[in-house]
Amino acid sequence: MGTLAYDIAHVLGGAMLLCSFLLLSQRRLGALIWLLAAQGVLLAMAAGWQGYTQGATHLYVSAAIALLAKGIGIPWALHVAIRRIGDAEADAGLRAMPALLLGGAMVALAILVALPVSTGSRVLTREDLAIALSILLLGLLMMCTRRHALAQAAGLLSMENALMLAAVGAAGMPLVVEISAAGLVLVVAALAGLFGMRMREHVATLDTGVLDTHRGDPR
Amino acid sequence: MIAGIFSLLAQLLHAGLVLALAPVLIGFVRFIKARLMGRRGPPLLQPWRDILKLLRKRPVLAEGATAITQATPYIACAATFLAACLVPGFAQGMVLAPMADLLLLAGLLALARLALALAGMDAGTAFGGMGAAREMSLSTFAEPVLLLCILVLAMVAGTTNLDTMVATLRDGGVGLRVSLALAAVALLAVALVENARMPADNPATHLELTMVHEAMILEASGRHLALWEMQAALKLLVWMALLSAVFFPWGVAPAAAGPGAWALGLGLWSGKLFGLAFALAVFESAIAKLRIFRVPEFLGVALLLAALAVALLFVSTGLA
Amino acid sequence: MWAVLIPALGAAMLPLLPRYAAALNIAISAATMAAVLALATQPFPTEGWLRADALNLPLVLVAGIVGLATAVFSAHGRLAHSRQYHAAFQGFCAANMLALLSDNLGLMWVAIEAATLASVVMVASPRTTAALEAAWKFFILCGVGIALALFGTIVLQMAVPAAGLSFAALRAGAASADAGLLNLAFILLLVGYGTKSGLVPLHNWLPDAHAEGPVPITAVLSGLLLTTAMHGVLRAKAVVGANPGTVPPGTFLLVLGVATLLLAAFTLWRRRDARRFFAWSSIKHMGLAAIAFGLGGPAGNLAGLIHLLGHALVKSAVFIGLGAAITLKGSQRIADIGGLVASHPALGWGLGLAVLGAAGLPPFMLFASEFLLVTSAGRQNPWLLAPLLLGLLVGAAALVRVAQRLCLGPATPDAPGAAPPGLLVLLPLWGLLLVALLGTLAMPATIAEMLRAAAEVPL
Amino acid sequence: MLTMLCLLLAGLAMLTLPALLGWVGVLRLGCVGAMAAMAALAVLALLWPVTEVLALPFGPPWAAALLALDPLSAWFLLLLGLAGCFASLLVGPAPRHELVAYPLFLLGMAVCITAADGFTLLLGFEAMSLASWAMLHERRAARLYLIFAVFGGACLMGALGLLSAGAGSLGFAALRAAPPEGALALAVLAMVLLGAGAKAGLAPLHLWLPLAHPAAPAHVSALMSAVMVKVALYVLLRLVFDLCGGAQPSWWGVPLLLAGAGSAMLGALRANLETDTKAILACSTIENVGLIAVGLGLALMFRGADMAVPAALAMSGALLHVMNHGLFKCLLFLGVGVVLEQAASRRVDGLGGLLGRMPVLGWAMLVGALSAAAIPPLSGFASEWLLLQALLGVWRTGDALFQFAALVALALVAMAVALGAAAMLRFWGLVFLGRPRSPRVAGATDVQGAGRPAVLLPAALCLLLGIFPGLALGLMQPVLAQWLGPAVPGPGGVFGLSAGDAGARYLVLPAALLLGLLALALWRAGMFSAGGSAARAPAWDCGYIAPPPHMPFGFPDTQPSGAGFAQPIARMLGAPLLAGTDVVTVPPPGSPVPARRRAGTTDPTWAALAALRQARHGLSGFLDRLRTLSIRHSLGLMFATLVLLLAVLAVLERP
Repeated sequence: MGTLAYDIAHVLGGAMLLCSFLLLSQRRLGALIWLLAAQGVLLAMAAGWQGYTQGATHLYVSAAIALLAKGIGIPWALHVAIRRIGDAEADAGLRAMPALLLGGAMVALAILVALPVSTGSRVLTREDLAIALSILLLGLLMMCTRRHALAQAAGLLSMENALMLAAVGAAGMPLVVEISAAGLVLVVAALAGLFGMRMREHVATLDTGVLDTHRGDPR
Repeated sequence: MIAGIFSLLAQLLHAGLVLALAPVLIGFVRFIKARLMGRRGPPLLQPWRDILKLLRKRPVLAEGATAITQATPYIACAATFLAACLVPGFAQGMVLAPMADLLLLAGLLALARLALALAGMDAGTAFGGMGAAREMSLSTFAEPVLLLCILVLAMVAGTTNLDTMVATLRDGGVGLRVSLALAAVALLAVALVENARMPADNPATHLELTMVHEAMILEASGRHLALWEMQAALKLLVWMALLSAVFFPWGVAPAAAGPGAWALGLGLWSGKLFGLAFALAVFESAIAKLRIFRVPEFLGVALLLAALAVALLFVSTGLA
Repeated sequence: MWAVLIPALGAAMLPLLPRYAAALNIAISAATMAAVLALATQPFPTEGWLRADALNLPLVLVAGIVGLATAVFSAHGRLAHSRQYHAAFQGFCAANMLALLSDNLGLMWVAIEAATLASVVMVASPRTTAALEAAWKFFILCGVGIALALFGTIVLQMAVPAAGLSFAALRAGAASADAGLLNLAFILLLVGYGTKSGLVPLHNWLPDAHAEGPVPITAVLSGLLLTTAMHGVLRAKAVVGANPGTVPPGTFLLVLGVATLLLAAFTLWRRRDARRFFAWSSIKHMGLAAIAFGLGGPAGNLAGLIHLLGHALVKSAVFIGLGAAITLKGSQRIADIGGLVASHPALGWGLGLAVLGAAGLPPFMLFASEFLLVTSAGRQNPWLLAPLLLGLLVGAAALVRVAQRLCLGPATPDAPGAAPPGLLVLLPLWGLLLVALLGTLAMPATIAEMLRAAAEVPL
Repeated sequence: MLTMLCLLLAGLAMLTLPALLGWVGVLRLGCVGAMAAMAALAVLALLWPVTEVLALPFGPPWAAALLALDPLSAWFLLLLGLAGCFASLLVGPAPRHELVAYPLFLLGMAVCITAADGFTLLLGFEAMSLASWAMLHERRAARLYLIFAVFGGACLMGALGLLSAGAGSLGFAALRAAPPEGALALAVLAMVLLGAGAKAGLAPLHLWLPLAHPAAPAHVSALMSAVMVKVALYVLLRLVFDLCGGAQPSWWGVPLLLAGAGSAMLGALRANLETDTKAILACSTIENVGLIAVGLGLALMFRGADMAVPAALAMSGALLHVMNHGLFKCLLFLGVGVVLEQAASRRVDGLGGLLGRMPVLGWAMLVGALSAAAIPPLSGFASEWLLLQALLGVWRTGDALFQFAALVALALVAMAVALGAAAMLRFWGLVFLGRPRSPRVAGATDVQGAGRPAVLLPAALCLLLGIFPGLALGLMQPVLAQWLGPAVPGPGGVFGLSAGDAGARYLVLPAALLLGLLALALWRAGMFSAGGSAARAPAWDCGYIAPPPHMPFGFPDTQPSGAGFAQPIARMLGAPLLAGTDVVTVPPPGSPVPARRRAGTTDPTWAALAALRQARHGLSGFLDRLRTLSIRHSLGLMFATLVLLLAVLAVLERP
């Protein structure tokens, strides 16, 4: 049972990691949102599996939340937003190759930090930690490299997924974390949309780089 | 007891001699200078005659002159006279000996100098102010040399008390004549500047732009002028007595030794004084006056010599 | 815990009563203050996930005071009638109180998150592009930071599964926990909460967020939010430091603190915008606090705590006075504000004293804390003195310069129809200064006792 | 006695209320009373030394504030009491904040002097700076002043921290118990020299002083010059002489000695070149601080060399000069204030001939100026005699380093003393002698009311201390005993001073008596000699024509001006040392245009300050680029930080 649980959890986590690699290299917004949805669903499955293995019922709840919010709700909202704004143009971030290379480096670092870290604690936790950390770093990397507001929001979202993954992996984690994370995610999406609208009014694009010209106290 | 009386008598005699001798010394210098220039020259007592004549005249004060003009001659004269009383002459160990501190001596001369400068500034005339400014600036350069010479003497004699110093030097047992000689030269330079002699100032001239001392007493007249003349004479005497007492201390009689010894000391002392006066006269007629702004260089050389003397003493004390 | 509930209810209630919003706001803050005082009298009560201890009680007290002062100031000027502003303000206060008082690190995280969102809304409210840019940057950077902090919290939970994120339990269990996990947790929490407390190089959101949006917000942002975030870092340090096997967390804080201090001290000299100038001085003070906590030891921690309290009081006094001056002159450029002493002596001297207090001059609390900091630095780590004194001197010189620009000299013209500073300004301004003065010389024995006890925590 | 002290301090604090309400009379009366009481208290504490330490009921959050009144504190408290008493007499109507700041200024100094732990010391120190800053009138001067004060405070904080490395607490008793050693002690010395030196105006940290002192009202600049810089020296004494313990090496004195000699020289030279009376006095303050520092350095040297007697000589010279300078500088500044209020000018070129109009003030200030010029038998000469005797004794240490340092210092100090005399003569002479340079001066009337005691009492004290220096030295004995052990003999005596070794004595009392008698005798003689009383006539002035009637006081240009009087020294010393410029434009023959002379000097230390400012500007500009990063780049910065920290962690955790 232990090995099986380990393998399945590992496979799910790995799939999520793959998703965020794709997110990193994906340039079109629509595909980006699909990938987010996929990652959300994977997260839900991972949460459910953890609930099953740990026998913790409240993890099922969080799995449900993840499925509804991240797998369905938010992608849909983003779709709507994009349709309203109507520019799904390719987003000039890093090119695919260097982005993937950097991502690889991040994963290496995460493993480097995580593996020696948790010797002594349960193997499952350790794997989850490594994967979650690398997903987190990839999401952050994505936020740094993308200029499009929605792309940045997507990066933030995948970071949240990483958090949830780690949270469900951590035994005995009180429910408070999932709720807060979900709340955070909702607010994130809402605000991102809000900013999107707002920016349509002021600056005629979602390119956040334009904002930098609007800072007070110039040199 | 008897020693106390002797020292008191010696002090009184010394004071009287100083008072009487100072103008004569001035007269002597003028006489020699005249002779060297081929003139017959005034009699030795001419300065005394001038002073007495001036004393009988009433002073005329400039409008706006304050009590400063009236008070300073007395203060300056008193300070210089006190200084003259402190310097051992024909005898050492007189009543005021414990008071004869070299720094106090310098202080008294500074008091006289300041009084003179104040008198010069009182009327608010251009030349008085100029003279005062120049006098003070020159003293600025003379002071370090003087202090370094005092350091030399203090290191040789172990004290700054002039009287003890003279006794120590006279009784010998002091090596290192080299640094003493250097200090002597430096002190001579200071003496020339302090007394407004060549090459710093020309005591004979009244050509405004070249004078320092005379400029300050331009407005003085009557008995005030007499006192200023007397003060100048006393100052010259003080310096000569100082030089002779420190660098030629031979034959300075202990005050307690009694009149016999005094007579000998008296002879030697007057010999030293007039010898120095003669040397001064020769020197002054031999050289020309410096530009006022060249005087610092003159004193700078003196400072160098004094510093050299001190350094030599350091080395020797370090070796010893 | 009424201290949290009252402002929360107020936040919910204010939108319903737009007419008396300002007065109600003040009343709510006063009630909160009363609740806080009542809290301070009982010996460390614990209720569920909330717990008052020696570390957070002084901070809560100061938060109450600053909140009250700012609420009074908010009734001055244009803002007085915008209800969503007052609602957001009370919401912010509630979240802040919750963050300070919560014993459960997860709850604390939620509260800080809420406080951030409330302040983002308030910063964005003017809807100019500059405000928008500031708010967006604020939101993105702090959002990421918050995410990292949550990850750190989760890692803590992994390290001490039994604790259920209760601070006390975590401290108890940390000694036997796995050092590697604790290290990782501390790094994440440091970067996360450090972003919110404006440590270099995580500081870039701070000056613009402080400089846009309504003026009173700046007072609470700089006075309360930064303090609360630093309090979060402290909690993390306390937990991680309890395990001897970890990499000493102080070193990381020390490095970041020195970088913060120097960068801020030098950047101060290039500011022309008054609010950004003082935002940078807040960054500088956070750096000083970080250095103090990084030094650790009873003296260092005490210095850091006093510095946090003093900074909250003095800096909110500065921003209140500055806000009044800005509304008076109609501009927030330093060049446009001048000669306050000549035109409005009470305001001018109050602001001048506050600025000099921020420069670390007596008789205000920052002088005491900087004295203790420098002396303990000299005692524990003499080499630290060089950057410390350099930063202090350069920063203080800049503050002195600006204090003279603002207060002395000929008065610049007032904006037409500007509200002259009345009691609504002078009362909070001088009141805060008075508290800061008392805190230096005559701090109540109980509070001083608490501070010392909190500083004794082996970090 | 300490409770008395606390009451006085509380009283001073209370005095801010009448100040706030603008009751000038109450404020003046209260300050004078409190300061007089403080002086009396200090005398008592010197006669019956107090050893216990009083813990105040309040203080910083970590400990109670401690007060003590040991002889050293009492000596400086005496100076504060006297000078404060005289200065407070001239408190007049002023802006509200200046009235409030004044008692706080006094309070700060008193607290700093009587503090017994590091925090209280520095609290008083900084409060003193801040309160005096509030009373400055010129913004640039005020800024420079406060920045230098902050610098000094920061350095002193560091010094206290290093000092307390051994001892846990900052109480002086604990610090005394664990003196620092080796490099640590050296760092403490450097820090204290920087900190206290910046406040005391020791070169090269003196730039603020000639700007700040003239910028304050007269009674404040009197206190700043007479007491505040001394408080900085007190801090130096307390930290280096007292708390660093007696085991420090002998060469510690050398930097102090050289810095002191240098600033004495520089200050005296600048005092000869300034034309603003207050600036002249401020520069002479730099000179005197330098002289005191020379004395302190010598004291350190001698103690290090285990030569107690010369150490006592130097120390008592320094402390006596502290008192003397405090008194005569207070007198001079107050007098200048009265002159300013009467004649409406501070520039020497706008005054002149005031002795005839304000005789009382004039003679009182002459006493002050002469004792500042170190003229026997006034007070300045006594202390400088002690200092010079100590300098002349350095060769006995037998160490070449000290000997040559002392040689240099002696030359510099001698020049400084002569320059100081010249400066004082120029100051007093140009202001009080000659003819008025403006009608307003001609209409000036003498000092009245509270001003009279304010200038007459310090003048009387200058005379008293000049003729009976033994009094002051007797009071000072406990200080020496506290520092060098009770056995050491002080140089004071009934008739004057004695420099310990063979018979070098300054018998001031007999000298003064003889001087007076001789002058009196000469005067009588002059009276008896025929000729009678003096007549008046226009000044001859080498034949200048009498001025026209519409110029009752003649052409101002025919009088020496400030710059003109300074010209010889400016050309002899200013040109080489202060980068002096001196351009004389002579019109062609026959043209009626007068010849013009433009002269100026710049203190070389300004260049250093400018270089520092330049470096700061460049660095801040460079660092400011970071601010313009876009959101993404800021995120990148954050990301990089996280990655870096994680990498560091990974490296650190390698087993």
